[in-house]
Amino acid sequence: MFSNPLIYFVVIPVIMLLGLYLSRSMAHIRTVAVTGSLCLLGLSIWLLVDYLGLRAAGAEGAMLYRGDWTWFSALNIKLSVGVDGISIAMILLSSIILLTGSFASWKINPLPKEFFLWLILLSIGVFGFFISIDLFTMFMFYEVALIPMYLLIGIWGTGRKEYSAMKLTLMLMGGSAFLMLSLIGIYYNAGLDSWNILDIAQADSIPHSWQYFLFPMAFVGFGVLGAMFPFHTWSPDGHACAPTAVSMLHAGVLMKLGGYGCFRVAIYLMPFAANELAWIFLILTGISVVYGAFSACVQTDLKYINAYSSVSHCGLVLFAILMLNTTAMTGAIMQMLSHGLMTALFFALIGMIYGRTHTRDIREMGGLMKIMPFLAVCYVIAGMASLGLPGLSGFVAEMTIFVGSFQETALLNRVFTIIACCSIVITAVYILRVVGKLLLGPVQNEHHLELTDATWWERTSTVTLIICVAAIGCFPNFFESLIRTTFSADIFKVIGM
Amino acid sequence: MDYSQFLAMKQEIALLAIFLIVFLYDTFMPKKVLTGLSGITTILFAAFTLAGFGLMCGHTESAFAGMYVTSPVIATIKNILNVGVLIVLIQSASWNNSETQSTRRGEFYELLLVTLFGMYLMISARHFLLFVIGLECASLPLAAMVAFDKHKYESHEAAVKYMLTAVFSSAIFMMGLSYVYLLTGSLYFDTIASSVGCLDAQPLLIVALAFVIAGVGFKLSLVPFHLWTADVYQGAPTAVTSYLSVISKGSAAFAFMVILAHCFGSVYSAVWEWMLYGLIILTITVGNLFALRQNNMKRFLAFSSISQAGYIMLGIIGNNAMGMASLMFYILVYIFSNLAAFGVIQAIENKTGKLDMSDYRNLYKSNPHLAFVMMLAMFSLAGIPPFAGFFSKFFIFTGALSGTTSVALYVLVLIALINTIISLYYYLMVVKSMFLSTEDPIIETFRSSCADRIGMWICTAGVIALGLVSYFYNSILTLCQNSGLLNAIV
Amino acid sequence: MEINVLYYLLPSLVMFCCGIYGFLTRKNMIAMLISLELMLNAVDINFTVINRFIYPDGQEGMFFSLFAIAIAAAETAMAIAIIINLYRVNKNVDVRDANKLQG
Amino acid sequence: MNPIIPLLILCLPLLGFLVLGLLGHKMSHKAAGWYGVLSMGTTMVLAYITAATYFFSNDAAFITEAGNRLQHIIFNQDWLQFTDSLIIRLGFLLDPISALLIVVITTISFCVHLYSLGYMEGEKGFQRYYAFLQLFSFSMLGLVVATNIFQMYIFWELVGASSYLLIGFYYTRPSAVSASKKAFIVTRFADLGFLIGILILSYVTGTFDFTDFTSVQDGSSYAVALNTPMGILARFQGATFMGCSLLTWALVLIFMGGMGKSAMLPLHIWLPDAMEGPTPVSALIHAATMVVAGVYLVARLFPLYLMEEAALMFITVVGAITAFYAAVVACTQIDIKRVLAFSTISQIAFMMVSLGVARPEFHESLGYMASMFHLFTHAMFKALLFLGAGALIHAVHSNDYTAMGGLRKYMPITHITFLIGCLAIAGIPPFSGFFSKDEILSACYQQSWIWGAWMSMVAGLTAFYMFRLYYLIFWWDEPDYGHHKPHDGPWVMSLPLVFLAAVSCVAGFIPFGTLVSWNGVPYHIHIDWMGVALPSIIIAVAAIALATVMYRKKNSLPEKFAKASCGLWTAAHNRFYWDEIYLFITHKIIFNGICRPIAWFDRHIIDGSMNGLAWLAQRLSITIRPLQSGSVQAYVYIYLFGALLLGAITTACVLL
Repeated sequence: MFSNPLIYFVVIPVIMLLGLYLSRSMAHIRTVAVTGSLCLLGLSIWLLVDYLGLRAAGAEGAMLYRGDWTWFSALNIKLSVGVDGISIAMILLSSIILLTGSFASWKINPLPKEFFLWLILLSIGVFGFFISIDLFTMFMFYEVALIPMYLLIGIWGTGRKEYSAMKLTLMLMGGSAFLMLSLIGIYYNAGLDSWNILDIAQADSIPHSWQYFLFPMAFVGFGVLGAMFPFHTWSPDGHACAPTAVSMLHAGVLMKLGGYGCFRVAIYLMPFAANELAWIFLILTGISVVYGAFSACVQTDLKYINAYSSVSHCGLVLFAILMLNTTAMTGAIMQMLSHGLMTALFFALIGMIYGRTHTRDIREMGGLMKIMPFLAVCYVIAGMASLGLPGLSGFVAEMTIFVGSFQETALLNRVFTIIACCSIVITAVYILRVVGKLLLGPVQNEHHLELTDATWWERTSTVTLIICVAAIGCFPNFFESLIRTTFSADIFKVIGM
Repeated sequence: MDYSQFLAMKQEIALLAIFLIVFLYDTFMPKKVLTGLSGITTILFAAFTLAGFGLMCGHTESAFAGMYVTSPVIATIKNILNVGVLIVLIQSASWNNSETQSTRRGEFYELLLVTLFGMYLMISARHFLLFVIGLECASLPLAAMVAFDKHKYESHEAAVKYMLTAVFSSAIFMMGLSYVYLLTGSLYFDTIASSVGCLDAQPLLIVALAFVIAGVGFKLSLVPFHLWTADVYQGAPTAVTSYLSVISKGSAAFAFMVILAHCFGSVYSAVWEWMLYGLIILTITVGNLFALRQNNMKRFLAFSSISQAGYIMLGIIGNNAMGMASLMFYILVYIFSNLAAFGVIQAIENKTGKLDMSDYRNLYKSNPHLAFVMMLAMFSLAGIPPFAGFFSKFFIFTGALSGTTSVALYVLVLIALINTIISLYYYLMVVKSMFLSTEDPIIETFRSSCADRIGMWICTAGVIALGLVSYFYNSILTLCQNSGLLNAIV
Repeated sequence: MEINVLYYLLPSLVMFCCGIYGFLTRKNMIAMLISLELMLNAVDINFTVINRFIYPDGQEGMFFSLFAIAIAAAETAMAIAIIINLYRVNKNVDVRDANKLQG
Repeated sequence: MNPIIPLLILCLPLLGFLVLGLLGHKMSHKAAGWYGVLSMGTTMVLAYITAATYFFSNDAAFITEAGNRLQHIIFNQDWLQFTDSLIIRLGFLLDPISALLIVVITTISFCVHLYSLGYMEGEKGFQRYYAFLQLFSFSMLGLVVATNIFQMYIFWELVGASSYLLIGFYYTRPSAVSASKKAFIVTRFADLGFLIGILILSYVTGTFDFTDFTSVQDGSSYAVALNTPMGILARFQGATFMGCSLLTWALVLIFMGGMGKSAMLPLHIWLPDAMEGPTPVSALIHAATMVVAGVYLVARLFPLYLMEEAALMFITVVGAITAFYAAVVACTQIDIKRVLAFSTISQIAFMMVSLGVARPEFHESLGYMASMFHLFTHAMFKALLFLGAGALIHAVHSNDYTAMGGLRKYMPITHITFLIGCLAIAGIPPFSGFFSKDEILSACYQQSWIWGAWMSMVAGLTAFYMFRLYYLIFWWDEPDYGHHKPHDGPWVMSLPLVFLAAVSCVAGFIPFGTLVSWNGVPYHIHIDWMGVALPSIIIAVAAIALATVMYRKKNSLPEKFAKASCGLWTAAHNRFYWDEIYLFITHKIIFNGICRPIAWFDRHIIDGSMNGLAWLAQRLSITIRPLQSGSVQAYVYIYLFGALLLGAITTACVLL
């Protein structure tokens, strides 16, 4: 079991939990958190390199690094792991954000130990989810990732944190209620006595009548986490109240669980229904894209703006997935990566600004460029990434999605592609609005003049993220080919892609 | 008469032996050594529990012309209950050793053992006469236990309510039985099962079945037969409440399953599937809705246990081996989770007398370990992984849907799942008051007694390990799939 | 006139219903207990009659009645004890006063 | 050709941006400025080498035996693969217009870099300014050498962003911030059209590459992609949308992108505001280079446009209206940079019209060549005018001509060079503007006399408003300048002025037709003196004379004129209220009519319904509370009722 590298994505966080439990001082806690996340990052980079090496050497199979360990033998539930290009991209994203998140919560207060305990527990869920290919374990990890949010927001959050934490938890659990039913339905109706995604997809044996029933539930279930309209309202409140690292991890990684799940479970396993019912969700996600963007235009709280922008961007992910073609899906995955990094960057910066000014209301701030140039420049870069400036990650992802979506000839797809394209303008509006009000112009509040610029750990956090954002933006082909390794597998021929 | 048949009743006899020892000890030993009673009982019971595990690999035996049956599955459910009782015993030790209990210590143990004996009979009975005896044996002493807090008015009121409704319920139950007898001419489960198959769904049978379900549903506190639950749980001493909520409920659930699946298995889809369908929805929803606004922890857990009963019933409605195994597993997990919660409540109540959720505010600051155990219990009850509650919920749903293509059952499970959101809300309310509050804690820092801590450790270990370690569920399912009972069902 | 089984079962049902009625309407707990006895006795009659008239081969109904009588006695004893307990605190046996626990 | 030099042309500015952006704050102003100038200077030299090689080397890759110029891809690197055929590549396409443009861009950019050394001296953020200039130059160069339409789009966006950064350079000034925002958003909106156009085009043709769209086939003419011109048309046939063919839609939408960047009506509103940026930036971006990107885009896809009469017609109409509108507005502006801005809009509209009227059947698409010619000359003299305006502003610290007057005495170099610029734009021979404008006018006349007359009138207006500006600045009445008399800038500012003035004097004599033509076939310009040139000279001279009468000396004529115009003057002064219309649409309709309601809807309806569910549960919980009344008899009643109901309902269900 321990010869499989993937297992260590769960083992390392577990060791980190132990380490944290034994920690006695802030220094210990930081050491554990940073060392652990560095190990995870190193491991994921190694995995990336090794994976590409294996593929280059002609490794076949939809997933590599497969491992199966029977868990509940009676139900044939297994601890099955395996990764393809998409999972690797997501794992890489998660470890980067975990690392930067650890830096961003360098001075977390109160209860630092507990904070990191929950954060790491959350990351166990995230990593576990991405390496699993067994529906049950996947779902289990999915829920493991959800619940620490309640405490993380509730204890360390700001504002109406109790309300928001509760709303977020309940809505996400609501999604997972649908999801659980759908998973059980998939298991029984596939008739394979297997929870393994690959087996089920390969057999494609779920009766069509059942797919009509199970697909929407699975999609909605994951869609809630992916902030699909109209199930997105947890997102603004939740993000607004969450502490920095949690917002980063949640918007950066957790929301990606939704998109990934929609792709890996709903569409992968039930291609027939996906084809038949995609239009419903296309409409919903198309609305998400524009709706989130429009809503963001009038918000005054920085985190609300970003949360609505996440609704818009994550809507684009689901939107692209539903196009059911390779290009759009590649774009969706790139968008997940891109949005994950850039939104984490945003939230990190907002947290840092908030930590200094103690307000997130853009009407009360202004001219921060003069006061904290480093953070301000980073914010502008994040904004540029968000509005799709070439050279940063947002552009490649969005363009891949648009080009991919436009290859679908149905009128509905066309119309919604064009509507989704409109989001690039609206995004520009709200990003520039914030940049203009917050960073540029004269200094609004005299007291802000005494504030300081970023500290070294904050710089580490933001610079790492910016480098990643720029790397994707400048060398998209590398990531594109990584993701493409997935679609070249046989399994997609079954789906008809 | 062949007296060797009594040998089939090994667990019952051993239990009676313990009862006798406790009784004799309590009666004849000098006053000053009576404080050791709790220790002795617990140790004896622990030994008995351990020994009970040996029976799980036995084979099916019956006695008294088939009125009594024992099998590995039955031994298993009894062992599960034993474990629960053992924890209850450990947790009640400090309460029992307190000054107020000094004169009644023995009675508590004696009554408790007798009710457990009654539950054994309920589980093993394959004839309604034995079943009724077991039922009454399990409920009458409980009334006395509920009334145990002599100085508290609530205790008496709770006992009165319990008593009156229990007797009423058993009257209804027996009325139902008399109609079953009228229709089938026998009170043997086997005979009833075979005759009911030819009866079709007559109105009289349906009414009789409704009465039988009402009677057992009373013990399980299914809505609308549940109304006594909250009052009694609140009024009874906490040790009794925890006993009532897990052991009594667990045994009734299993017995209920035997009656429905075995006796009335042939009218499953015609009659009781739909009865249960409605009851489950009502039970889960109403229990949840009431739990939403409770402040008293015991009352809160009473309503939570009502809705949990609804989930347990999902194991029956599927009418298959997996449902049966899931039900047993659910009971096991439920015992651990609920007792963890009750352990904390009891520890706090013994030290401070505080019972309200609002008193628990910022408990994490003053008593982090208690708060942590409570949180685990709440998460487990709510079905959050990686705690055992998640697995039991998942398996109970899997069980309910196993082998079915009925969309109605999927809808039922969906309703149950949506209800988990409501339940998550109120479980999180407890967590919220313990962790999220920033005001100063009301409950001061204290050190709970050794026994309390052992109890909580056991529960915590169970809550974490029962799900993650697949051995438990696997072995239960294997047992169920091999059991004779199942053959009757399928 | 032939004595049909219904001639027994219907009165017993009436008795049962009377018991229920009494239970629901009496305010005195002792009276409620008496009503409960009425219900239990109706059950006993049912079992005996069914055994005697419909299934005369076995003895199950008779035995059940016997046990039920014993159980009823135990229940009454238990109930009386508890009611007396309550009486000590409340100084009456009015069921309407026993509703402090609610909600 | 060795790819190193073209690669360096792109990389040097990028490197400059990175170095100045990341390390700039550690450098002194001087070091940063000179680094920028040198970097750009080198780039310029390399660009000259490249262009010279292309035009004059007679390499078979660039020119056929018959003297037809070819498109040549120097390098083309895969950047992002969408599908098997749709691949974004980053490359370097060398053909007449790209070679022309890299020369223009690097020249102007170098001038601006040099000029800024003086103009921006001592400004806070000097290094940042140079970093942005470098970024802009990189993006603009990348745009013009694009080998495929998506590369163009990429750099198109980058150009927009760097323009945003430069307009908002004085970021503490609210007006600059809002101007930069406006510029970005308006062009973004236009880019949306561009993007959709690209999507349509690429979907149908399955390619992004320009060479696939427009390649030289038989040496005599450009042919459209995919074997035959008809091939692509056939694919579009049948697929219509709202009455127009897909090709029309694609081309019009792509042109929409051009309208945004080139500030065509109605997307012109950002350009006048963009003058909030430092004046050299206006010279570089908003006069000479970026704003002609739209023209370049149309020129680049010209063979495609040729297939759609409707699209060309659309371009012509838009261009003609814009040209007139901008010229009228320019006559009434007070801010000298705004006058120049509107003049830029008008001149670019000239180029657009010229492209719109170009047809192979008229003189081998004379309009195309004329447009490119005008692009070139206009870049030079408009940059000159802007830099001159910059020198004036630098001297008097105001943008308004009301603060100027009589400056000819104080700033002789600026005066002379500015005058040359004005003569050039007014179309007086032998200055460069005359030649290029003449070609445009004759192209218009060839299409239809209506266009010709219309554009001649606009040319007249041009001469009028430029000389109005000239007189108001350098003659008119002299205000009180106080102790610090205005004076010419330092040599770094004057040198570019002189250089550009020199170019403006001689550029008209370049045999442009032999270098640039729509299909690469060389072609000789001849000026139709009697038909076109002479009338237009007469019109220009008359307009100048009118301006002289009105503005040479301080008098009340202009005021009377304005009063007599029955509101026309005020309307023109207020730019015909376009900004107000936009403000109304964006604020009242989009912001208050869409965004706010959506946000409200989200908080109250969507979120409200989620909260409503919670409320409902709580409400239900309270509603059913009486069930738990505490009375045993009530409990039992419910129990009994429940049991009977359970039986009854089941019986009913089973039996019915």
